[in-house]
Amino acid sequence: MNILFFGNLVDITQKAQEALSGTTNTQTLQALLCKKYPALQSVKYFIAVNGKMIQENTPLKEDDTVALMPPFSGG
Amino acid sequence: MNILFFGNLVDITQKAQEALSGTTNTQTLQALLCKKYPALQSVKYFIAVNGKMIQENTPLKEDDTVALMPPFSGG
Amino acid sequence: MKANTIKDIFVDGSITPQEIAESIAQHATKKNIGAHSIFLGQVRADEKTEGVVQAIEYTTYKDMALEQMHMIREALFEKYELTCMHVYHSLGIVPAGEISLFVFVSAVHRKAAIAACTELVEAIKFQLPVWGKEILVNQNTVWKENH
Amino acid sequence: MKANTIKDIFVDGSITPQEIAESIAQHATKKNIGAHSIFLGQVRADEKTEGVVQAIEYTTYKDMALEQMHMIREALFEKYELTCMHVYHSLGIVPAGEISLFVFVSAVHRKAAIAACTELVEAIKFQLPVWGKEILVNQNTVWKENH
Repeated sequence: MNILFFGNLVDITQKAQEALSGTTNTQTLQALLCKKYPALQSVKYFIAVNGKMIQENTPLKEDDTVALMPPFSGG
Repeated sequence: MNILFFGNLVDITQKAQEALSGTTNTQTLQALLCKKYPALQSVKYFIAVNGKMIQENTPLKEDDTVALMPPFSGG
Repeated sequence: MKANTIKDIFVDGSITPQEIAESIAQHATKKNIGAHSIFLGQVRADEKTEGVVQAIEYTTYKDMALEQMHMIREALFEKYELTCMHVYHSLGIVPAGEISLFVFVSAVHRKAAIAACTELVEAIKFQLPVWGKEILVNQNTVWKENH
Repeated sequence: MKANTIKDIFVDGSITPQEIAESIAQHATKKNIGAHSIFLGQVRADEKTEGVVQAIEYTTYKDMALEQMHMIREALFEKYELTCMHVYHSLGIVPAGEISLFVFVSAVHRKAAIAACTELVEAIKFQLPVWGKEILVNQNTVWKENH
């Protein structure tokens, strides 16, 4: 699946997107990302799957797009 | 004293201002104007003396300016 | 930036988009401003039973209006954290589709700018001695009422 | 005038007073409009402990932002009697003193225009996936926070 990083998360991951496979839900994806980028644990972010915000653990398919987004600060 | 008419009051008086003397308060002035322009009795207006809105009968001096103003409709 | 002198707010005829742009552009040097709240009143071609409105002719009791505006302005600067406030109101004829009122409030933060602008528009409508006479296409006239 | 298609709101760099004037001028033909409520966001040269802000760089998750904006727009047209609504948000670098957000709501009556514009600004600040990175004079950066 395609993972998108925004805002200050890019400072941590040093990339705007990344392809990952093998995770089947957002909880395991988060665990995987936290292992890869430990600093992610100390920042606040929301998750959107295919452009929709999610609040709870959500199943993922291989062609899903998952966005990690810090609090919005437009305007 | 100098009497100023605004808005639809001008349609009644056919003038924007008029010099009057001999009245010593706003109540007698109103009575005088209503006699001269009977249609004034059927319209709503506020009174300002020297640019200040008044609510009650107010004494008048010869050099005062009295404005008769219908409800405001700017903007 | 608080203005303590009585400023004129009246302009002859309609207010052009170009004048609004110039007013906005002048604020680029005020780099502590974060928010501008603007209100524009545009003359409507209302369809009345007496006919369609083609223009509004505005008159005022100018001395009193400017003094009243000064007090409104001072009270809003007192109540809100504002950077600046500009008001332009047309006198004379303004054709339908054109702008007769331009209210422009700027502040560091949006909440003060928006709240002050909203209050200012209400104050202008109900506290300024200004009158609008709607001129219909058939040349009849109807005195405007504010709601 | 309700727009049912997804419109782009993003522009490269700052929004000029001239563009705002052109947008206003285009409404002169809509003679049922009586009120325009406009909000402009201007980049502040904030003095932070880390240094003075000289610009903000905006990024977005565009697909999601435009879909979100579409829903916000539809909800406001549902709730208020509006004639039209335009939103322009900058992407990329906007220097201090320049405009990064232009929100423009028009209606027959002022109350609908003002209330919808106020709600719209809040929605843009808190519901659109857009991020601002403040670039300081010393080239350090600080991620912007909305309040």
